[in-house]
Amino acid sequence: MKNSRIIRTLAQKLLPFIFLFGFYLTFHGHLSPGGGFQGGVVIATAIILLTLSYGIKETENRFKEKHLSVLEKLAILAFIFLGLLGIFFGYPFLKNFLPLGQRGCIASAGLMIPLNLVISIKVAAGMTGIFYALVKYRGEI
Amino acid sequence: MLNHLPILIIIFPLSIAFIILLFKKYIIALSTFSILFSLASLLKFAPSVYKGQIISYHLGGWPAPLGISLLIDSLSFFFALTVLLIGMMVIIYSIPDKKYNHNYYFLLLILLSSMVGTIFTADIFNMYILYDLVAIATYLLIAYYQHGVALKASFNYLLMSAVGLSLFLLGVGSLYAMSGTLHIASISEQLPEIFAHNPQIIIMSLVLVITSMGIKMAMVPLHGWLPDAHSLAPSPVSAILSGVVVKVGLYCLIRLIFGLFSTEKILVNIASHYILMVFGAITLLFGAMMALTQTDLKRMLAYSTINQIGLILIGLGFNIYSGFEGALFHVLNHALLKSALFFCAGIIIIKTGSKKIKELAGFGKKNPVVAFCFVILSLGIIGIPPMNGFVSKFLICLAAIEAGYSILALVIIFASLITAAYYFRVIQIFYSEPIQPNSNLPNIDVAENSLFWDKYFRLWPIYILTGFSLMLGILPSLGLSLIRPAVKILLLNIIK
Amino acid sequence: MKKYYYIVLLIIMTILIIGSISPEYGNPRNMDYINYYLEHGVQDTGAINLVASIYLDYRAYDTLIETVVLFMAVIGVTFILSKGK
Amino acid sequence: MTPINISLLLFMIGLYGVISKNNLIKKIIGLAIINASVVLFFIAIGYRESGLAPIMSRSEAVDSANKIFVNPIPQALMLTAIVVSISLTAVALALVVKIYSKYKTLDVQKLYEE
Repeated sequence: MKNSRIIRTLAQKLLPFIFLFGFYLTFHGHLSPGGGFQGGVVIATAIILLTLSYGIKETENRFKEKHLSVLEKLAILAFIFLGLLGIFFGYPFLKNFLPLGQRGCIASAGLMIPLNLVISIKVAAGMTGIFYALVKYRGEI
Repeated sequence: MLNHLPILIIIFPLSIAFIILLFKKYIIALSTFSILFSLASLLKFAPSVYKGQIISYHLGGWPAPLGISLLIDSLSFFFALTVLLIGMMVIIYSIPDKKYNHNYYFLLLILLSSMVGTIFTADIFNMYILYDLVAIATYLLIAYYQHGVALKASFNYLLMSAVGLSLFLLGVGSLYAMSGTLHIASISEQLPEIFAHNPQIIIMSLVLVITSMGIKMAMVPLHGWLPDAHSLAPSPVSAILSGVVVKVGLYCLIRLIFGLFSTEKILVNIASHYILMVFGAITLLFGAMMALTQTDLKRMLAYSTINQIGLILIGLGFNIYSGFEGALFHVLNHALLKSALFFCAGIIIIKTGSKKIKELAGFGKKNPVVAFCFVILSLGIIGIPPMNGFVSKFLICLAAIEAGYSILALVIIFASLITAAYYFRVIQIFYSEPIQPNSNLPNIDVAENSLFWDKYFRLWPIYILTGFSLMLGILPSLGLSLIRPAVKILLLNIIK
Repeated sequence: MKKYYYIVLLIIMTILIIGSISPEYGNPRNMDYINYYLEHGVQDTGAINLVASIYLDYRAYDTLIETVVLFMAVIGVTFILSKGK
Repeated sequence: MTPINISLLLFMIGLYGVISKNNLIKKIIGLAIINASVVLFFIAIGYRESGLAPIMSRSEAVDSANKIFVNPIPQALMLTAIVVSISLTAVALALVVKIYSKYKTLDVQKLYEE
């Protein structure tokens, strides 16, 4: 697939906004519809757009597969650690022990924001991992 | 820290599995340590569970009907103990094989921790999600060797069990539609008045649960995936598949039928027990018949699993004390015997280089110890007196006569004769002279040189499991004392 | 020939399942648990979006298991597709 | 035809696709239809006449007592079920890609006749 110049420049310009939208969905997960999963998938589509426009080798050296898979495992261990954190304070597993903050603003839902962040990192790294595996197996793009 | 043990039993092997993937070092040490930790913390509950206490752990600090809660009573304690015991044996068995790298141990640890999670949860949607994790781990373990045949078997199993799990989700949805909660205890409280208002939705969700768990347990019309999946997987994987993964489906069925559907609504009770008995009998006979015609050793063992699952279903279907006791005792016996048999099959296939029963001639002479263990274990499966298989089969036949279905007792004895037929056929070939030096077929499992300390790590699980089965056979009161509190849980709802 | 058997079988299953699972359309019969979530959801978890509060706080264990399921899919795909063409 | 009946009908159509189609990819599509129908089934259970999305008002002042809200629990459960169905489809497609590279055919008849 010859990467035409239009797609490349467009992708280059659009990329930061897609990332921004992904982070918006993640951090407003508890305020508006959205959350960790949707934010992660949007960030993954940004990386996939990069692959479509610039080809696998370009994105490979920016988002190395090894780093992504390590990030994924760290994200899940962080999720479990957040749960275990509750146990250190004497609450049951996965208890929302952080202060609940003021209703309506971002820092308002205690443990849910870090959980959302961890999930979106995991989903973004996971979806790109699957995309890399499928692309590399076919080896076309 | 002590009162957080129920969740740590599940979470600790899960996190060790991810740490193994990250660091890829000390794989075997870490995995054995995590399973031993879970086993030890599970045994810590033994005294209180034996006294009949029910330990519940509310996740996230929310009371029962709101959040998810874990429930350890004697029934889940018994099943979790079998899971972790056989899991420990499988890990020891797969140590010497270098082909099993960090991915294998990761999948095995995830499989074990999600099975224990499925057993402990008291929330039907959580049971669905954890059962899905068990299923995905089994697909990947079956397809571990990437041979074309294993991929086909894994894909076939994936399709059937994905449909089964969607049926289960429909059942969960209809139960939620009627009761508003997902907690097993609070649903079963509301069941009588729902049943009065709208009986067919309760019966349909019962049917959905039985079909979906039937697929997972390989009840006869839904068993198509089991022979391929269990025979083409690597030997330790097929050991844990046949020994334990099938039992988790059985556990979910028992937990839902006797925990949720079996309120004093007699109609729902009797209908479900007839279904269990009829399908159990068909599974028993079908499994025995098909096992006779098999030429591949592992496929024969897989069909023998279907055969024994049918026996357990019959035992459950009688709805009386000795029926449950025999069935649950047979769950333990079958787990011990069948996984040891698959361990022996693994060694046999490596040593003789072929899976076909005909080419196993003269194996008895080459290494008499494994062949001798194979003989003892098959005696156990058939149900010959000194072995534990006899005790549980005898209890189930006793229950059959007690419950008035003496025909089923004859059916069980007839099926045991067929089981004896196809096991003795294999044993007879072991000790017969090899007709022609068996050609060195390209064995699928593993090359000879990739085994180190073969003597210790491959043979010890077989000895331990055979020893356990013999011990349970000679003094069955050991096993029965473990099972009696569990049976009280089952009968609690029915007598009430 | 086989296809007719499947069609007949599925029609019977459809009639059975639609005939039985058709509760009076709308919410579960007893609403007290749902009303609890709607009324106390914000105070307990501090989140405005109640769906997020349920799957991140009341049933966070589900979400943990489910991220592991997604991770298993990633491991599965990379593991199956990585061993050579 | 209430959405619940439509979702059950969709379930049977997906089941037909899984059972009777010979091509492996079509079986996976049937599986995806089944998962979609189960999601529709759950959301239809949580539906309420003229119910609003279960998102409360940002500030305490606007009292949300008089508003009718749709049941949030099935939506939260379906987030999990959708991700589960994605991972099932991903693993199934990876298996099919590998089966095709080994057997060069996707037809079930050729693959499974021994």
